[in-house]
Amino acid sequence: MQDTAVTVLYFAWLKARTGIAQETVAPPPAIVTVGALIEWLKGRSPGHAHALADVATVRVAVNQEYVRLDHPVRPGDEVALFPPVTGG
Amino acid sequence: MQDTAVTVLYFAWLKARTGIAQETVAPPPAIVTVGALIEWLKGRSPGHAHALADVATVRVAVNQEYVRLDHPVRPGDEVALFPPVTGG
Amino acid sequence: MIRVQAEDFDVGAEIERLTAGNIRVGGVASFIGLVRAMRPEEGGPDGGGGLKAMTLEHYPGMTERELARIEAEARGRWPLEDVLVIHRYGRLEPGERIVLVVTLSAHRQAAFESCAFLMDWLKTKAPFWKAEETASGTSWVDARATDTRAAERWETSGGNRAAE
Amino acid sequence: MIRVQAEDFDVGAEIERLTAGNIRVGGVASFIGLVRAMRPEEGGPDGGGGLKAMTLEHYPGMTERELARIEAEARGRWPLEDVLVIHRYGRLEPGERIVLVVTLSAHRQAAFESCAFLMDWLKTKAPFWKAEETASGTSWVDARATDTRAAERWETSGGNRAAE
Repeated sequence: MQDTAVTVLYFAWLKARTGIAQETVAPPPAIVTVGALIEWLKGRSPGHAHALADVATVRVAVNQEYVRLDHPVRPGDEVALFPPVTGG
Repeated sequence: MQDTAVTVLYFAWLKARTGIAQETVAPPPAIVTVGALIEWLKGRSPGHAHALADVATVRVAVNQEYVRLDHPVRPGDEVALFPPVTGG
Repeated sequence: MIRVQAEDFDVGAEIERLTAGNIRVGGVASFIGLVRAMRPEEGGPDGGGGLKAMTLEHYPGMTERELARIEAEARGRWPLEDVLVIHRYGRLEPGERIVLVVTLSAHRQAAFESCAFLMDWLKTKAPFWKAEETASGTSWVDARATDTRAAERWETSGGNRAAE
Repeated sequence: MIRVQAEDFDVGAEIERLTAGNIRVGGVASFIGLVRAMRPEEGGPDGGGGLKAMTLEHYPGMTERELARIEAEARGRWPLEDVLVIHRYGRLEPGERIVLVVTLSAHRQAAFESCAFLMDWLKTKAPFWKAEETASGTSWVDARATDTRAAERWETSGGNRAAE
């Protein structure tokens, strides 16, 4: 299972709604894109389902680079899910 | 003569060419505009003629407000002649 | 140079350090972002509420990468002598400094434009999130469409008027 | 507030004084103009010459009036919490500060735009003249067409994007 592990980070209200800052998950082999991973994560808890309900409001970075939903996810990746940024 | 006196100030290269920072002049009564005053000032010395040769490069303020060549000149006015500004 | 830190910064000392000894610099543009109180129409003092504090969360690692990328972009677009971006995180009260951007160039337009560019991109690309703490609780700040539009103007124009 | 003076100024202290205690300020934009060395193509070190000093002459009385007018214009165009313009005169060497403009507003676009506007208008309306002192003598600096064009953009657009 370790060889399929993906680290998922949540920030801002995604962290608040999932109740999780970081988790290591092992999605099934069929999950090969960011979009599919998000759909799969929704099943982990009601908090996940709430946080990820509207994927249009979620931004994604893989290994600290912004990506789109069709971006591949590979074992060992760091996938970050967060709202549009509001710094500055 | 005092009642027709106009104070003329020169700045930057107009000061250098006339050799004068400030002078009080008494133009004849026919001199009623800034443009006419400048023409009249040219006759005061070769330095004045040199400084005022190209009126397009001269900016004028009367009583510390920018004006055009058709602006009236009245006794007691402070008339400043200078090049386009280069501060900042 | 970019810095992401919890601590405050000294604007005068930073600008002095950047300019000292560099006689190729003709203009220094800077921007300081501060936590400001809410106005009544935003739920401020007269409208109930009122901002007690702002908490800035960020994504350590990615924040530095994004800011470095934004700095590199600015240096590519304008002839800059130096660039400094400092962004704080953590809990900040009204009046406290959040961000500092300083750009130095031979010419003022390059300094001004690159400073505005850095702020616009930073606001839309750097992974920071603000939570507002008021008497009625804490809530995450929504991204503003005006910030997105401000950033977009640099995509279309190229924005390098300084090359004139 | 405007100041015309021979003495240097302390950027950090000025900004600190303007922001201290004003929690309505969300953004502070500032610009510092410095005497910079000439580049070789401008007759700098490698091209012979090289700037030894810049002497700024001004028109006492009118300078203050024009700067006050420019400040009032900026306050009319943007919602500003405060404005500071300091302009020096006299003999200044490379690396020395000439001018400081600081604008404070609730929003960053108003601060940025008004700061750029003040510099553009100041460069084309305030009665200051620069003379450059090099090894080959002293000569008056010509006005630049780019400065005139920079100032003209504020005539046509109104420039108040901050009202969006």
